[in-house]
Amino acid sequence: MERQGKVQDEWIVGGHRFSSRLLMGTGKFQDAETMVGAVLASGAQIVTVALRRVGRIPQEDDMLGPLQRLRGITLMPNTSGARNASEAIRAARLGRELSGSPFVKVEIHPNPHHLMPDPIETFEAARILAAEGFVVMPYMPADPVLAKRLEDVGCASLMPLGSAIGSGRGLATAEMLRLILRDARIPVIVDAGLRSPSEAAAALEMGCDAVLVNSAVAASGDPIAMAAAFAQAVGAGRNAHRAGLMPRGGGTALATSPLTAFLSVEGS
Amino acid sequence: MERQGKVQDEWIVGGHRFSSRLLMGTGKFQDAETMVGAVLASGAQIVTVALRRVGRIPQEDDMLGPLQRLRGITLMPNTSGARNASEAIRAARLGRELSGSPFVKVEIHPNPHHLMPDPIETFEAARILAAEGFVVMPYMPADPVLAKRLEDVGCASLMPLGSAIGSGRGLATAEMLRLILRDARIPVIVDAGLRSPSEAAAALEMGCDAVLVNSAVAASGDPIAMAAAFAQAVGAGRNAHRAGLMPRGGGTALATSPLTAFLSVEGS
Amino acid sequence: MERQGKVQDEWIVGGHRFSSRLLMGTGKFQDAETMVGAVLASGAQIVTVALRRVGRIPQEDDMLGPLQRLRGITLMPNTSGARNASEAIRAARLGRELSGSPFVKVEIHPNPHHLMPDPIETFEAARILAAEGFVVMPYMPADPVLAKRLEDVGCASLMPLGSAIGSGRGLATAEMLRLILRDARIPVIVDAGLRSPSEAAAALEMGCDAVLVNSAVAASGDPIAMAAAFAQAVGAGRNAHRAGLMPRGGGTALATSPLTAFLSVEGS
Amino acid sequence: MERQGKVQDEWIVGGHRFSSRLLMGTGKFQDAETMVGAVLASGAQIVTVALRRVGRIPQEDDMLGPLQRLRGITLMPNTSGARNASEAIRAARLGRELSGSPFVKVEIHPNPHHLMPDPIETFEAARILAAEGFVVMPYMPADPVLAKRLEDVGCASLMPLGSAIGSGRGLATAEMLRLILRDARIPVIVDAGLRSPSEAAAALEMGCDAVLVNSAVAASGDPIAMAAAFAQAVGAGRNAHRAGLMPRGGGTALATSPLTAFLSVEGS
Amino acid sequence: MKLTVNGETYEAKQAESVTALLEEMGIGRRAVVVVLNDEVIPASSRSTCGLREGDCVELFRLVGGG
Amino acid sequence: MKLTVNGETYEAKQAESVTALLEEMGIGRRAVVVVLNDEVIPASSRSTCGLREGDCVELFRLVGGG
Amino acid sequence: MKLTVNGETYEAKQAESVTALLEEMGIGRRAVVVVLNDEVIPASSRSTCGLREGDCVELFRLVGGG
Amino acid sequence: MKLTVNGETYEAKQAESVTALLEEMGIGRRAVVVVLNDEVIPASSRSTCGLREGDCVELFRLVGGG
Repeated sequence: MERQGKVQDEWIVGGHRFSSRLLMGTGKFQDAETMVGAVLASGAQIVTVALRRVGRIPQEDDMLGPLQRLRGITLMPNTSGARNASEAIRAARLGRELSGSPFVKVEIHPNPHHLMPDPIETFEAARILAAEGFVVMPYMPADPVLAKRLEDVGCASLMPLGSAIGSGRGLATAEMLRLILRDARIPVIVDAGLRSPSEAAAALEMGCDAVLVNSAVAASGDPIAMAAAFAQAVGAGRNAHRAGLMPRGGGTALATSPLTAFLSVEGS
Repeated sequence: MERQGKVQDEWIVGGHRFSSRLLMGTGKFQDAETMVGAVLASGAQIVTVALRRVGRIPQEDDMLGPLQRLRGITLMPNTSGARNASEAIRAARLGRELSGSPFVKVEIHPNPHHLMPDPIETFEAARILAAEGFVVMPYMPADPVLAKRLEDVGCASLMPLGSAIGSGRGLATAEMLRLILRDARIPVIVDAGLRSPSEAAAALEMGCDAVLVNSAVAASGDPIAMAAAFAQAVGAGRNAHRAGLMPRGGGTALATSPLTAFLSVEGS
Repeated sequence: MERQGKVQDEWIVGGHRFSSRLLMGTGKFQDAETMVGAVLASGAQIVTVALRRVGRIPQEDDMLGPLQRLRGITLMPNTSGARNASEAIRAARLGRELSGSPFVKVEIHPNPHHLMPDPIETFEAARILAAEGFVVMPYMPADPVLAKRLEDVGCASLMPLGSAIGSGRGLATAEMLRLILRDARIPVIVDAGLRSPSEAAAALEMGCDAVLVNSAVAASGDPIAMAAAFAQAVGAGRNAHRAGLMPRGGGTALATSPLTAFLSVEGS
Repeated sequence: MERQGKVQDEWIVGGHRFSSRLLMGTGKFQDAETMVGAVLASGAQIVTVALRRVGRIPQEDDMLGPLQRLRGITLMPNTSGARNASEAIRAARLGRELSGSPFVKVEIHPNPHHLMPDPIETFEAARILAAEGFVVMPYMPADPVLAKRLEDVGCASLMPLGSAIGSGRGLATAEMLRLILRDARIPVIVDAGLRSPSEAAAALEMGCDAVLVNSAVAASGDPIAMAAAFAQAVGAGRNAHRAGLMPRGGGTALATSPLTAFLSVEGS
Repeated sequence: MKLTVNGETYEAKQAESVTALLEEMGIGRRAVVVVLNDEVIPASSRSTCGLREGDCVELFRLVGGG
Repeated sequence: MKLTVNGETYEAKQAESVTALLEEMGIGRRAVVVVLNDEVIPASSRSTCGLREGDCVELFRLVGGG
Repeated sequence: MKLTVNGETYEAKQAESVTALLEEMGIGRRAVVVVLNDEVIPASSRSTCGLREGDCVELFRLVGGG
Repeated sequence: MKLTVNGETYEAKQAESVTALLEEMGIGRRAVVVVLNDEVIPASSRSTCGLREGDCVELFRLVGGG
């Protein structure tokens, strides 16, 4: 058991070093100010953004300008909207051009109903983008074999889903996440499905390296306060993982008080 | 939705005001130093202790001396070892004599195998002790009707179990806790069964006022670090509750990125 | 492991012998014909009924007449509507007068919102009714200590809830049911909360002696077919319990096919 | 809601019509007699077998001889032991030669530790074998997008796992199974992970067309009785699905007895 | 004759016995239990059990319940 | 002098007061509560509270508990 | 000059360079990536990169996403 | 005659046909599939299909599996 000390508890992805274990998405926020406030409150160092065609009459305000002026933030463009590997590859290249960041969240979900990732197209896109030098972060089903194959073709991390995007069903895939964690030699980040800080803490407790949240913050009652709560919870979960949870009871109760206390004699 | 601000987020039990929402037990620790370190790291303001007959040759070191010298700690003697109401009442009175504290954790579990509380004896003891002026904190099954009756006879809080003592099975009683929370007008504290900070956070998120842990800290790999992790998690859970979790998805995925981003024209 | 054979797999409650392990409630049915059809399809031998004041102008059809004409059905009046022990005792006596049956389902739930049973009043009523010679079947919270106490005062069975009445949340109380089962020397019947035949099967698999359902049948799309499905499921669960489920995997996969089959040589 | 009647409740896979919704594996049985007894007791019409090299001194008794003499059984060789698509294709062809059956269970799991299927190799093998005219039944992760792609390349059914092979953790993948079921136009069969008849019933209740079990029967205390219990449970689950489960309660209890019965006047 | 039946005032026309009251109320054939001034009247005593001005009668029957 | 201390027989040498008994037992400094013949003796009365042959003394203290 | 911009016909008034087109469209200051006939035009070449009748221009920018 | 059978060297005594080899190996009656130099030999051709020095034979059968 390593003891927390002066040494920073950092993690490394694609050769980049981070101390925050909370990644933030920037979608669905009411306005840029709230989004930036939430990102700041979260302490996130990696922040996802999406790519979109510019309209003739640009109508939304520039949400990302303020974000890009923040220090210490690594942008990670995603490939959302791509329905196959070639669209995702194109999006990744454009995203790099715009963000100047080598990070890409490969995200290919052909079915708008459930937004579940396509394992085959994701694998293909990840393979090609990794070879091109991207820091590839694939959003993926919680599939242990696919995880190993993505690692083998050079992905920088694995981003299995906890449950369907935006569903808020938490760590429904926990059993599979455990299998992924056992064999992974690259960071594992739970992406999608988390609704509450306690679920984020649970992901870290079981050994995940980080979590990525968006809806859970943006659609909460108070996004800035919720971002801070997630940051706290991620810290709690990580610290608990390092400290080592107590062994799981085998169904048997164990008294915390000396049970015979009231009647028996101490020292007899 | 109240906004967290300068105003302290305090809670009141039996007329006493507390800011920490983590209560700590002091059993099962390896030594007094670790126990005191964990209590300090937890930030707990209410700390449970047990009553025991003194042996002729006192052999354990004085675990509680250092604890009683800490400032801002309210001791809460428990009645563990009592198998019925009259034993519990006697233990409560002796505990008050020793601790000088009006707080008592009424704990009556006749079966050493599972340590589940006896609802009938607990009710009887709580009724009498409340009438005697104790600040009665009953450890109880997660039983909504019993909860209301304990409130009606003057208990200061309700301490339903999350799962069996020392079992580490978490919030197995969540459904019943929700029913208790809906009607309670006194604080609800989850006592027993928690294994991990994420479970403590979940209890706060669902609206519990506090949690009490002991085994989860004392039997962890690093009790002091784990106590701190629980404190963080309780804060995260409480803040999330105040901020308001996002609504639970009705099983439908909701994109966080503009889904048509890659192909469609903005503003069209 | 006992082997199913010619010997009937019967169970005994209050000295009465039954072969069906499915008890049926008769509330909420659309009409008497459907209710009787469902009871017949269920194979139930114990059927609950409720007590009600007769109005001046009786308007509902006589739902129970046809039921009472069926052979091999034991009526079990309940005490629903009673809010304390004395009301329940009165209802029990009237129910016996009407039904001629010594069976009584003691059911005391003061809160119309959640209908959870009152442990203290239930205990009191059960104690008195058992002493009067009733076959007392208490609807109760899944509380292991209360269970033992109800057994000690002479109840004929225990009827802990799976989850709140009518909630259809299944065996939410499974952990507590296991503690009850371990110590009980009288039959344990899961009452309330079951929604599907699979949940009924699971109750029998874990060692419960029987289940009681009502809403799950009456509020289903086809009550008669659903009653038959519950009967099948209860049989399946009971037979599985007797056959002995396979040990739970310790998280490790075990191949069912000879894994080296394709490449290795048999017998080498 | 269709009403069960004279009409057989059959299902069709690859143009073949079956009435039993329980598929059985034949691995891990103690002896051929028990295996055949279990297959008979299960009523299974589709039975999986594995391929193995013959040793110089054949030592096990001929387990499959008796099986092949049974009437009405369709053999389905699996490709277990194959670590990639080409090995699986070879195994499938040899299996067809030996069994004379067009059915093949495509099963590619490169990791002997967890035996989870490889989505990419499984897809490739399934595509080629379907084109060769096999009735392809792929064992697969519970991945909704992969499911749709396997359907698109001509698979006859989908066989998502409930949980890891031999783990007995039941329907851990329920959320993903629901997404698969919503879109599938070919039968969905839960394969792997089931431990108890109640879990099999739950799979049918949620709309799965069938389940495949092996360990749960072979490693039970009494395989023949357990096979019969699974058959009962599958029937119960299917009938419940057709009858239509009651709506899930919104957390609110609903009385089954007329709540005001005891005090109020009927008809007033 | 004024009675209280199931908590409400009831003007009985010719209810000199319990049996007569039940018939008058049209519930003769249905299985009911009769409580007269808090005492259960066995079915066998109904025809001989007379009613007096101001008596309090309660009638219960079984209905569907879970 | 023969006492019963915490359920066991105890031969006190010079325990004419509760305070003396505690000192003899070596638990003088530790926080204990004293129950003499089922009655709690306040700390302030310990030095003046005498003991008699056959008295039943119980001593409790606080320990770690959850 | 007729162009296709983001899939739609666009009549450019004086868009002899990419920079001029962006200004005309009012998106000069915002961070966009320009794809001309399927080829990305680096920001540094925008002012020198001319446009011709029928050219196909695509413009992308970053927005909030998860 | 030296063959490779299921990956191991095998000295066949009189295995001039596949059928003879199977008999020699004592697996005549059991349902096996024969792969000769990576090619499946249909059951009907086994008696006429000869074997040559160095041939690679693989024999498979069905066993219990899930």
